[in-house]
Amino acid sequence: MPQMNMIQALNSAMDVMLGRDPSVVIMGEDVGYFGGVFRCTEGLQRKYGEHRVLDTPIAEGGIVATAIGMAVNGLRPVAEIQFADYIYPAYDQIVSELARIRHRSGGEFSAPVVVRTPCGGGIRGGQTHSQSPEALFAHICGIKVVMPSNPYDAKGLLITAIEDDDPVIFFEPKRIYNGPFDGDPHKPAVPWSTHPKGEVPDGHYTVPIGKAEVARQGSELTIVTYGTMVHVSEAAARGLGLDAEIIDVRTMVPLDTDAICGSVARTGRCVIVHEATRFGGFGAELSATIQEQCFWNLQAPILRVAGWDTPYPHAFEWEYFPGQARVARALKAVMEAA
Amino acid sequence: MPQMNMIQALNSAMDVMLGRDPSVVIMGEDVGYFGGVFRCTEGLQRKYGEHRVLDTPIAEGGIVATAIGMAVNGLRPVAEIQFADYIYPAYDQIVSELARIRHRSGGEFSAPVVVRTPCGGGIRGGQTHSQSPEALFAHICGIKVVMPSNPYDAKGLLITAIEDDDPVIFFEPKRIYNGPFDGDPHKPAVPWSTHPKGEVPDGHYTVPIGKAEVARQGSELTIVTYGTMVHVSEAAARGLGLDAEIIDVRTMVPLDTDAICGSVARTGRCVIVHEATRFGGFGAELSATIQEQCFWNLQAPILRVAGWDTPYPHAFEWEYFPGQARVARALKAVMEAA
Amino acid sequence: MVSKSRLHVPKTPARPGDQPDFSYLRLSPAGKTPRPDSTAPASEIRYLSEGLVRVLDDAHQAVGPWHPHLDAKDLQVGLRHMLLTRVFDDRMQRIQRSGKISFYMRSMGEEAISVAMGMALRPTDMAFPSYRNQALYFVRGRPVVDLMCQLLSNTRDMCKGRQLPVMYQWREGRIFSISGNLATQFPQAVGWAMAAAIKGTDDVAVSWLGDGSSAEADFHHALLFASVYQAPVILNVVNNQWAISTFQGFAGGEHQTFAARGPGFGIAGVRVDGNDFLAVHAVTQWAAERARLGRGPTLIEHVTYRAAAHSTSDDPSRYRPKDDYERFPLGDPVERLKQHLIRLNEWSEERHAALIAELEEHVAASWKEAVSYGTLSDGPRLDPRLMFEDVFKDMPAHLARQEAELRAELEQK
Amino acid sequence: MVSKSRLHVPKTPARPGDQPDFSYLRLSPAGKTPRPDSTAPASEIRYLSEGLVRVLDDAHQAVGPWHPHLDAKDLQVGLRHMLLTRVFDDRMQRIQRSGKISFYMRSMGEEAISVAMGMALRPTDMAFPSYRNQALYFVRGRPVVDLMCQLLSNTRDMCKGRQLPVMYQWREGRIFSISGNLATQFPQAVGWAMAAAIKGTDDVAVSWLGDGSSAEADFHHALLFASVYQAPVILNVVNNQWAISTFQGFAGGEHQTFAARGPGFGIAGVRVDGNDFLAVHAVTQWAAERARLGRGPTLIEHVTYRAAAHSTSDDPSRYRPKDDYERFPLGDPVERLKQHLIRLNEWSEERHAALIAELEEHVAASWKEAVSYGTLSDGPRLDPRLMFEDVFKDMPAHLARQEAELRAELEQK
Ligand SMILES: Cc1ncc(C[n+]2csc(CCOP(=O)(O)OP(=O)(O)O)c2C)c(N)n1
Ligand SMILES: Cc1ncc(C[n+]2csc(CCOP(=O)(O)OP(=O)(O)O)c2C)c(N)n1
Ligand SMILES: [Mg+2]
Ligand SMILES: [Mg+2]
Repeated sequence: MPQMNMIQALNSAMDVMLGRDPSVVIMGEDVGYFGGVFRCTEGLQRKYGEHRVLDTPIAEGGIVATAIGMAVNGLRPVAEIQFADYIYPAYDQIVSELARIRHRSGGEFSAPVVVRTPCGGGIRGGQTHSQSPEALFAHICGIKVVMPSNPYDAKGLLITAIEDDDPVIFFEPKRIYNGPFDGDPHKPAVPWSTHPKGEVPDGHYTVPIGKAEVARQGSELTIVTYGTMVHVSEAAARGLGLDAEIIDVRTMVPLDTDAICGSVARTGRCVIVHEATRFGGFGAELSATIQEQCFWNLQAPILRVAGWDTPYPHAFEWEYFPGQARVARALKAVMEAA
Repeated sequence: MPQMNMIQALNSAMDVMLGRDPSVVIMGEDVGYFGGVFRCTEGLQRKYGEHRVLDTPIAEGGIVATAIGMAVNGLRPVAEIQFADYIYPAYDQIVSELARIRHRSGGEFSAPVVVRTPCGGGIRGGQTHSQSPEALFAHICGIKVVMPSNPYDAKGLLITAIEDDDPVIFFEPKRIYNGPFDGDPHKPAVPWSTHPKGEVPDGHYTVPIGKAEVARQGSELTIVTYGTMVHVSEAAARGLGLDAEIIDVRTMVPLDTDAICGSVARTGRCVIVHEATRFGGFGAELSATIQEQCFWNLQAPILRVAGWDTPYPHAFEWEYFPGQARVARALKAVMEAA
Repeated sequence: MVSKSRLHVPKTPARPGDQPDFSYLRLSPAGKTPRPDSTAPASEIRYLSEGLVRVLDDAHQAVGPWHPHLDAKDLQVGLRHMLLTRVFDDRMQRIQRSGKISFYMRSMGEEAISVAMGMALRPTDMAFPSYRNQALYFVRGRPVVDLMCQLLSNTRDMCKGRQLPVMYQWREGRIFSISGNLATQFPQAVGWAMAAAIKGTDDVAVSWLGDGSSAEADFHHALLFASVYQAPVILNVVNNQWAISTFQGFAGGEHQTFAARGPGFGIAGVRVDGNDFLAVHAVTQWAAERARLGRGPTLIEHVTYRAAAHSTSDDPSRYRPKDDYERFPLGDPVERLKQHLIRLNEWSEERHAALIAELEEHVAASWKEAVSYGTLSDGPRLDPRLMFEDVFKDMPAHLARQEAELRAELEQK
Repeated sequence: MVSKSRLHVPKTPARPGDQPDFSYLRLSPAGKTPRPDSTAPASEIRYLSEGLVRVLDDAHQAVGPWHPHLDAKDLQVGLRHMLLTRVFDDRMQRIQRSGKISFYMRSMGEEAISVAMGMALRPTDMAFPSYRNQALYFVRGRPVVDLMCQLLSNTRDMCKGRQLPVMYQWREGRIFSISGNLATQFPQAVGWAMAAAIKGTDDVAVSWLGDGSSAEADFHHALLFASVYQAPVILNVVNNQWAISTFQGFAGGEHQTFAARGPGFGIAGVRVDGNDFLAVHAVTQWAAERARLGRGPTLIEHVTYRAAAHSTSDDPSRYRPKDDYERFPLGDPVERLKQHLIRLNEWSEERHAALIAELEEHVAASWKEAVSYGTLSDGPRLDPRLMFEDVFKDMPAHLARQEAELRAELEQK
């Protein structure tokens, strides 16, 4: 089986889909000749031509708007927003248009657009290259929201997203583009080739949207998390020697409530971990849902571990980042509660 | 004491502040000569001139951006976005700029802008004149988020917002502009003059940002709510003969966690009610926070009553709206749980 | 501080009580603006964006190089569509007043734009309309009753009860769904046109927005992407002088025409008398040919006047002179085409009156049929649970749960 | 499907391995473009937006009506600021490579723009810069060491450790904070200018963005609001031909100049040789006078070239010819001003070399001082809890709780 990092896996997904489906087009800032600032689209324009892999003006709102128009005309655009921090100029077109077209038109029109965008911090990007805005999309009805935590899922989910007839916002945690990251910036970088999920088939396969995955089975408590934090959470639980069950949410919308609540109902304890700011973050929805469904099983309050409610600060990146220590504190608190 | 509806109260707040502080300016679509499509700025341009009450182009992003520039130059702009559904074109300027300027500039610059915008449904407005997007702002650190439920608070909070040195997003539930609304559209309209909170002083006074209010004292359970839903919740509890404590959140950010959790800790039961779509809504944050702090006091799961996770449909407005029946079901469920 | 303000505030020419004043409108006589070849480079035809293309002169004759030489039959069809639109609008307005529909928006005074453009385009060209292009539906053959069912949100509502009145769509007729959010359709049309080019068809996309809406970012994105990729699209600014209460000067019309935004991006810009059916038709043909020949986009500004209130929620007597429209120098598009046809001996007052009577009857009969499918308050009704469909193609579990909750709620009643 | 595509895709003139090709640049000789009165109506001076204002000719002489007739002293000061900027940039670039700072962006090739404009403006005029206007800080007198402390996020960092390197701000010096989000500052500058007008001062706001950034909605909002309210603002597009890997044709520069967007809104547009210190100075004076006289905004396009990589994260040899800059027909701004001064007998190679040596020493000494206040990895460090301050003016309870949590976390270590 080939080894791929997440960038290669995403590239492979687009390559496969460009090859299979002539209606697929790739568009975005610097994605064409250059292959993207993170190299996710490298080589695709050379292979498929500049009419299927389009460099665009720097206008996120225009990118999404024209992608919608293309989709209405039968194409399947995959639009890259260079950083998730720069998705807001496209917010109106996503919220008021992309998410609504099927519903408001009585089902007559639809716009199967995929919006790919790198998110998350830990790369010394400061406040405008580190954000995790998934909650701002999960609250919007009519779009699916996805965030993979490894190369295998990244490719399978991106193919599913491109084939999906609904619009999908596809977040890519850039801190783990090149390898899993356990939250310790001082350790040498680990490549994906050392990780089982770095084995990625060359051809077409899918990973379903709407299904969470048990990243690690366990019985003592449930950690519900996604993206980079799957790896940090695993390390934190390992560090404490806890038999934690780790649920990788993978899809925020539609949420796999059954898998999540099933696990918490069994373990009776739950910690939610994400990198986004805490207040009103996606962890709130997870917590509220789990509490509603698992109230009688809970043996301790559900705790959330998240980024602080401040912008992501350049100099204090590792004090900001919800690393192993912060996760471990919550795990201990939940285990000790009685 | 004068009687005012919410429109008059808001108008009075702006009138008072235009009169007191020469740096206050009002701006927005149709707010000048015409006095606003909801008449909130009626008469202000005539009184203060077209250099302090500005009609603007239809460009919400431009309105907020220029308001920021004005604020940086010492003015205190109060910008109206005609409907909250149309705030998204300004989302980037609000999230990336307005909310961040003080922090990113080490405190050197700040932009005390107030963005007023009517929200909520129940006026046959269909999917683009009915939205309640408060959660999309509450998750953003660096802006305060306010939603009054009556004329007295509306005026006092708006004056506080204009005097505040931080930016404030000020949501006005338009369904209760003219009178409190208990959720029953078939009953004759009730004017604010019949309500104690319709008594509004003429001059300057403030209501603090960051403080919730106990709209009704009670002991059997706590309803945490805001805006129009305060009145619907009161009616629902009354209908069931429940001795409910009703907390009017008033300020989403900063949230008055003490008041909310203090009440739930006492009653042991909690229902959260808002009109916005449920998934990832502000109710999720309320639920998560209450669960964390009141876990050991809770005698039943916290339930959320909210708009369905669909666009607000024109023909099914009252099936969509979380009215008394839906609230009552949740109240009963929480009271019966054991 | 105030007294010293040096801020320029655009002047609104006339407010209630004032004499109407249209001296700000840069007009020119019919027939005077040259007609360049449709392949002319944008840089050589800038005069089109600051001039005014007109065909019908004050004596109701068609003159000059833009004269499209249409058959009288076609003109009669155009007149019919315009009149149907007006009759329909009037009736719906009155019905809204009676409370049977919640909201309505007329296009009175602007009918020539949608009708002439609709007729000059091909049926395969894709329209991304604003809320004042209802006439397109008539041109493309949608029965009146279908629009009424949308207005009523009844059991035959094409939007399945989800949208505010006037937010029609028609996939088969190639007319896109309307958003309540202004201007969003403009860059979408450009994307549609880009896709047409990528697919190698010669279909054209067409979109419309108002003078006020041209202030939105989407307007900029549309022009920019259209310019960069030379998309086969016709972008229209319907400058009806008002955006609710706000004069077009506040949208940037004081110092420059809206059509001139085009040349600013290297795009052909054309300013046309929007109340002149022939001129609009001719300009549309020109722009469509240009697009199909691969010469890129055109921005058209239609100079017209919003004769009616903004919507049924609006009362224009609060912000402009009551007799403003009567003094509008470009007249009324229906009247002008009618007089032109009469002048051609292809029409008469009698035929006109008979046509109106026929259309009124048709609209009345259609209304009768429409209400038989239900209204907002009476008669058969769509299942409210429809609101959970089409949020996604397949209903996810959380919506199925909410649907079940609603079912329980409704059964309890 | 693909083979039939009719979509126009802008051509990039030269890619790695190609001969540099600047034939697309519309140039004109120095001294040829007339200089209208600064109060001339925008409609009468459109030629400025498609021509090219140049003062320094190929023989390094100042010629023509835009010659600003500056004192040699001022020119020397300008040269000094430009050289300091270049020396500073080079040094910071090398330091980034060594890992001491996380990121850097040079302005090489574009120094004349910030320096000449900074000098032509008043200190009370407010700047809303992009990330390539660092020279403004030197013109307005901010010590080099202060910028270095920002780059290091150290204990004297004006941003308190919160921002990526180069995102300086200076309230006292009237230079606004930089956003990572492109173009947002443009309409903010217009708002600032509107407030200046409302307050009745004659201060001017000035903002800059890149050719690529002009595609953003904020560019449109800036032009529109500036036009509507005739705001006293100078809006600058620094057209350095590239936006990271993307040629300016993709920002709409293929069919029309960027300056021409101005006349599209009825705003004065001026295209200037951005590598010509004298021309930039003259155009700025003209635009500032225009603004102060209440004649409204000016959009200036500076034709220049991004000689360096986009940032330290970029490698331009992947997307453009290695020797592109050497062939750029407008030359290098430092070299051109130097030669002009030499020609005036006000400068020499020796003085030039000595100045560079002096500046290098100054920069080196400043660096030494800067690192003594800490670096990202060593030495004194700001208290991380600073991140909780300035989110709001007063810290709300939830942030105080989080601050306490972090304190506990740090103490545990
Ligand atoms: C994004 C957005 N902002 C504001 C509104 C409210 N609104 C609806 S119509 C209108 C005026 C539009 O004027 P114009 O574009 O000139 O079109 P006209 O009504 O004259 O045809 C406004 C402000 C809206 N629907 N969408
Ligand atoms: C809203 C937004 N989108 C994308 C980016 C990523 N980005 C940073 S710089 C840049 C290129 C800007 O090019 P240009 O405006 O020409 O400025 P230059 O770098 O040439 O000075 C891009 C795409 C961003 N910072 N902000
Ligand atoms: Mg209009
Ligand atoms: Mg550039």
